[in-house]
Amino acid sequence: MSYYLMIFVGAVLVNNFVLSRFLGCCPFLGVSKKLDTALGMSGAVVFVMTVAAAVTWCIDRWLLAPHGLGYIHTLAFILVIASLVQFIDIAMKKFLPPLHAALGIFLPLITTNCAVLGAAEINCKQGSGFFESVFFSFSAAVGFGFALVIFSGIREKLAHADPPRCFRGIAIALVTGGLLSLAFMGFSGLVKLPY
Amino acid sequence: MKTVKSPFKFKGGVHPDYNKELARDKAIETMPVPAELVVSMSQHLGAPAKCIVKAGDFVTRGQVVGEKNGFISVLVRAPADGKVKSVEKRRGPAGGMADAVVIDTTAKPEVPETPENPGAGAAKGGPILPPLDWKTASREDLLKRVEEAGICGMGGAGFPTAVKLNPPPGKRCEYLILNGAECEPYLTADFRLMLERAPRIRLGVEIMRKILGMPAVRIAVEANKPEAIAALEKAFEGIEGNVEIVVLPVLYPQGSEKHQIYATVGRVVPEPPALPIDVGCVVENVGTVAAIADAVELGEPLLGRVTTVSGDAVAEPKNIFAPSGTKYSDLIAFCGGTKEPPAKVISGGTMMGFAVSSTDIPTTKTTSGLLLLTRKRVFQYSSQACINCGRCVRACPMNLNCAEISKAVEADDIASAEAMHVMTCIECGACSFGCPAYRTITQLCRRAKNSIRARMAAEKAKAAAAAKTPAK
Amino acid sequence: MATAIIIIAGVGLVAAFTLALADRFLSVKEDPRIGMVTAALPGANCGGCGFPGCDGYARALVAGTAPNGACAAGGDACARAVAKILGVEATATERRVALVKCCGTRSEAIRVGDYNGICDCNVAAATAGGDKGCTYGCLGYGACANVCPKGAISVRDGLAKVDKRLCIGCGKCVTACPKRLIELVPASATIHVLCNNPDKGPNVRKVCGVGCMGCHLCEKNSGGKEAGHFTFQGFLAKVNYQNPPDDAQIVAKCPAKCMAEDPHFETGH
Amino acid sequence: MKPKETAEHYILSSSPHAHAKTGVSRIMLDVLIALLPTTAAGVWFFGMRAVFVIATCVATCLLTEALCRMAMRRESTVGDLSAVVTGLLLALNLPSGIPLPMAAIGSVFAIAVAKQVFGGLGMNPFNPALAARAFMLISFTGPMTTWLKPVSRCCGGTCGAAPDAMTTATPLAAMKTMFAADAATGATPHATGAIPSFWDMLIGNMPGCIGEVSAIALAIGAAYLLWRKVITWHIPVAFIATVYVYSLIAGGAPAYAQVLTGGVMIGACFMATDYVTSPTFGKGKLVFGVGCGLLCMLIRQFGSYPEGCSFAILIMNALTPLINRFTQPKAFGAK
Repeated sequence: MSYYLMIFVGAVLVNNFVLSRFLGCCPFLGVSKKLDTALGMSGAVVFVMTVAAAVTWCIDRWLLAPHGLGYIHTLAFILVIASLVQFIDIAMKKFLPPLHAALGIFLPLITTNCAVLGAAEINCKQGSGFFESVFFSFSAAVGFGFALVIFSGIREKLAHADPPRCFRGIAIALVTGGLLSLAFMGFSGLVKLPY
Repeated sequence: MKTVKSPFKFKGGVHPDYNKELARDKAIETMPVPAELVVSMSQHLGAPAKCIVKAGDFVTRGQVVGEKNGFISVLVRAPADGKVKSVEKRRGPAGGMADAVVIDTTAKPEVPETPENPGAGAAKGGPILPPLDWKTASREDLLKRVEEAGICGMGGAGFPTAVKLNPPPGKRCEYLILNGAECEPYLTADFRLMLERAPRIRLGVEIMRKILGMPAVRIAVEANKPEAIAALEKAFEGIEGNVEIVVLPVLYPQGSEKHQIYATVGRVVPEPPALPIDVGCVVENVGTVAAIADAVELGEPLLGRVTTVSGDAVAEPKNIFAPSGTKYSDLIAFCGGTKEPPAKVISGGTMMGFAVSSTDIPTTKTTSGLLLLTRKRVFQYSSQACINCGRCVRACPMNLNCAEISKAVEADDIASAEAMHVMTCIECGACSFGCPAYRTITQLCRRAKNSIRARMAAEKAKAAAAAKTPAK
Repeated sequence: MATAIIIIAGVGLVAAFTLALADRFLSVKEDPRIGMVTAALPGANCGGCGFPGCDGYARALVAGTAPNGACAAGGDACARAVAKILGVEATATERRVALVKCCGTRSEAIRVGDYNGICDCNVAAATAGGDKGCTYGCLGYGACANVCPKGAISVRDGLAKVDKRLCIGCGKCVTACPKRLIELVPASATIHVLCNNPDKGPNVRKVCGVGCMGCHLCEKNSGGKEAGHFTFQGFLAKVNYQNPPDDAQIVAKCPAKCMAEDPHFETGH
Repeated sequence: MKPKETAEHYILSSSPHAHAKTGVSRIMLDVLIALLPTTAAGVWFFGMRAVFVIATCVATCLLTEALCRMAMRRESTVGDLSAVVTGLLLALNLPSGIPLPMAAIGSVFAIAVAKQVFGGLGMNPFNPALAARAFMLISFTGPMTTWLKPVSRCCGGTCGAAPDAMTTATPLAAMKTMFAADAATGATPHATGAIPSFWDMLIGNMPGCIGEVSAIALAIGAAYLLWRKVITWHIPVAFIATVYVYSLIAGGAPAYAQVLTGGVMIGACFMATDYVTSPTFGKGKLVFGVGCGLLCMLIRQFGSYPEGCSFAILIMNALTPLINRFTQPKAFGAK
């Protein structure tokens, strides 16, 4: 139990995917203008990352590893994740229209979210078990969502700010992201785990 | 009858410099009719009255010059005899243009009274309307008299009193609240009125009680007017029924309708479009109540009111009973002119009054004060950034997030301002008053409200048009 | 090596096959014309048509609940393209641009006070009617410029000016102006009356050096009343845009100097 | 041509026409006045060295502010004193032994990166002084964690004397180990000399940042701010109470020591109460204070930095917009 708690705290606070590992910066900057969309994106990422972790774990363990093909897992994962997201998009539209209405527009964006691939890669490298992998990916996604939601709060505030012309838009968002990352460095050492 | 302390305190509020000492000891003086009166058709809230006289007509004191034009409207009577010079669009204190009848009061009638031109003769003396005995008169008669007398709320908004006193079916007035708070700085008109005409107010209360079906009465007075409280206590001695004088703590905006209701009976008026009557309350200004007494007992319609002329630029601050339509310049002249050039002229109090661009503007039934301030009393707004100190949100009596609203409006984000309930803003100005960045918070709220109202009106018009043309 | 290729190819094939199946059996039907119409619209999302963005208008067009040609930004070409997709006749639209009917600059119009507040015409107008003596004139606080989706309006010398080339005629400025002095006029019209004050001449002169006094000279110089180039509202001349005048002489001959030949302002974008 | 005006020419503005006449610069001046006691205490304990650090930070902040505004072609805001406050707060959060160029770099970071790029006072999401401190802590870890012992006053040290060059560990580092070694040793921490006596902690006779050592001086300043109604009680009380309760539960060093050492006092009274970066509403302020206290103690107990106060406040700064959003009170009469 406490092991899983450590994984969770580690993935959310200490080694936050966005603020510490700098993964998934594109949606972090792209979909953080409004809190509502940030929440939608977070939900979608948590969903996709958890499912993707399960699928990639299976691919790695049962397809690649037996044939000693660890070196092509990046290639395989990209393929699998991209198709998986597409499939989820289509299936969700058919079977869960309300959920699709809420998360739908974010799904295509996740296809290229390196955080999904990153989580799969880390799991692969750690050689962790199935539940551990899935839980880690879930935690990492929650961490991603946490950072995204905080960031969207700040950006909503920044929308009413008046930075110099050359800093408007993404520039000021990057500065803010940097400062946020600086603040999160305070968590370093909180959990002593490889994750 | 008893005097009680206000049992409920609302959140927020501010303590501006009241500066009431300038005029509080000046007894009400009746001003002679000025040479020219500018009688606006839009002295009240709602549709402006329809002007029924034309240039060259002679009018007598009390003659109807503007007819009620719709449900929420009030008729307008000539405050003095004279000849109509012209009927033209004039700027009101709030900047809006409205038809106004310009009356030359020095002109003597030249034409005899004819059937075509009734009332062209000189004032006949005697009452304008037949006096009524309120005890025997029916409720409908009394209500009709309030309407005929052209009475609207004299606290500032000018809501037609006859409409207010006639709650829609299904709604009952349980409390009649008399607003004698006068929380606006400088103004002492209501204070003088309560002090000098307390028996009139009692009579008005008795009439209004009859019209409203004997509700309980709460007379709300701020604690900084002990003389007025004493006068009211004396006048209301021996009145039967549930009548209380509620002494409110000195706090701006104690005179706001919603906050007065809360402070006196602890009820909360829901968001607009809810009205006080939805929580069983009717709030009337003490001036309105006295006007009702005059209209019923003396047959004297509402032709003038007490206006406080004050400020550090006025030679001699005064409380003046002047005919509605007196130009500000005449009022100032009656106070001995200015001793210093004013930098700002305000119609009303300093917290909610309107700055005017000229002293050529006439008083109306709602002009409670005229303030002339010198440059050292005037401050400049700036567009500095909000430092989020929270003074505005602590001061806001409506519990709004003024800081965020103002920032949203500045960024043209009216939708989020609306989500933050900007429509409930009462524009009391408490937020701007305390803002250390001198931000225009109240103005920004007003701007948001205006554009939301405009959008709502456009939507309504669109819906009406869509309803008219059946879908193909 | 071969295993790697086979496995990757296999995974790819399985994925492709699954997606193909999903697309075949799980897809949700949507009218393809919506996408086509959206593509044909300019995509400025200005809302000038009254719908939330171009996509909203496209959906309404396909559903048949909106008239074609409401898009002023796209103009004729757009209406024709949409009509082609929908298979209906296009209604011809003339390009219209906004015109600010006031020429009372700071040096010409009288100011009656020092306005101290937010830079917004609506608030300024609610503050004693604004600081301009003329109650019909442009306050110059840019409420129109704020709502313009194209940035075509800028305030110069206390007066809003429209860049004709940028204006798409969406009409947002028309409703934003508290003085209601912006009008959409045909882009081809060149002669305009830049005044909105219907008061009598002396009253107009009191507040502005370039206000229309209703002297009817423009009407006389353009061929008299029968020619029908002008209409009058009170003491204010108005160009009849159904039949606009084109003789530049009448501008020069206007004694009030309230007329102008193509007053549209070019921001040099 | 001169604009035409009428003879009657008044100022036109929308209501209200009255103002409390307390400006931003007055508030900043109040903060500066409130910081005087702790500044004096810092100079008393760390000597001229502290004066140099303070002077460097304040001067650099003012200069950066002026230059930034010039570069942005906006009106100067030097007069509102906010840059002075930032400079002073940053200096008070630095060890007295910090090389002056580093202090200057931190000051430039505080004003330029943490404040002016966002558009100046009021727009910055993070407290500039704290952002600069965090930046310096990560960039110049060595100098930022080298503490000089206070000048020994009892031995007749004068103001001009160089501070004791001996570097030492702060009580915080000692207390960190105490979390783990709790109750193992029977001796009280004071007796073992690991942390200073209660009295020394109260007046500030211990190693630490220039302005954070003297709890009494900070409390006087905070009382002044409360009396002037510049700050409300919510954040300081919630912050300090959380730290106290947490350390009671977690054990280790005495709870009062956790409160009196490190940046808790200055953080709770001066840094966390920064208007711009803290929540607007009372409820939100309480949440903010509790969050600061919790994060601060978590980092103190488990993190790799001995002091978590500035990081805790920075993280709560980031959460402030969300806290504001969810603690917004109900409008009067709203459903």
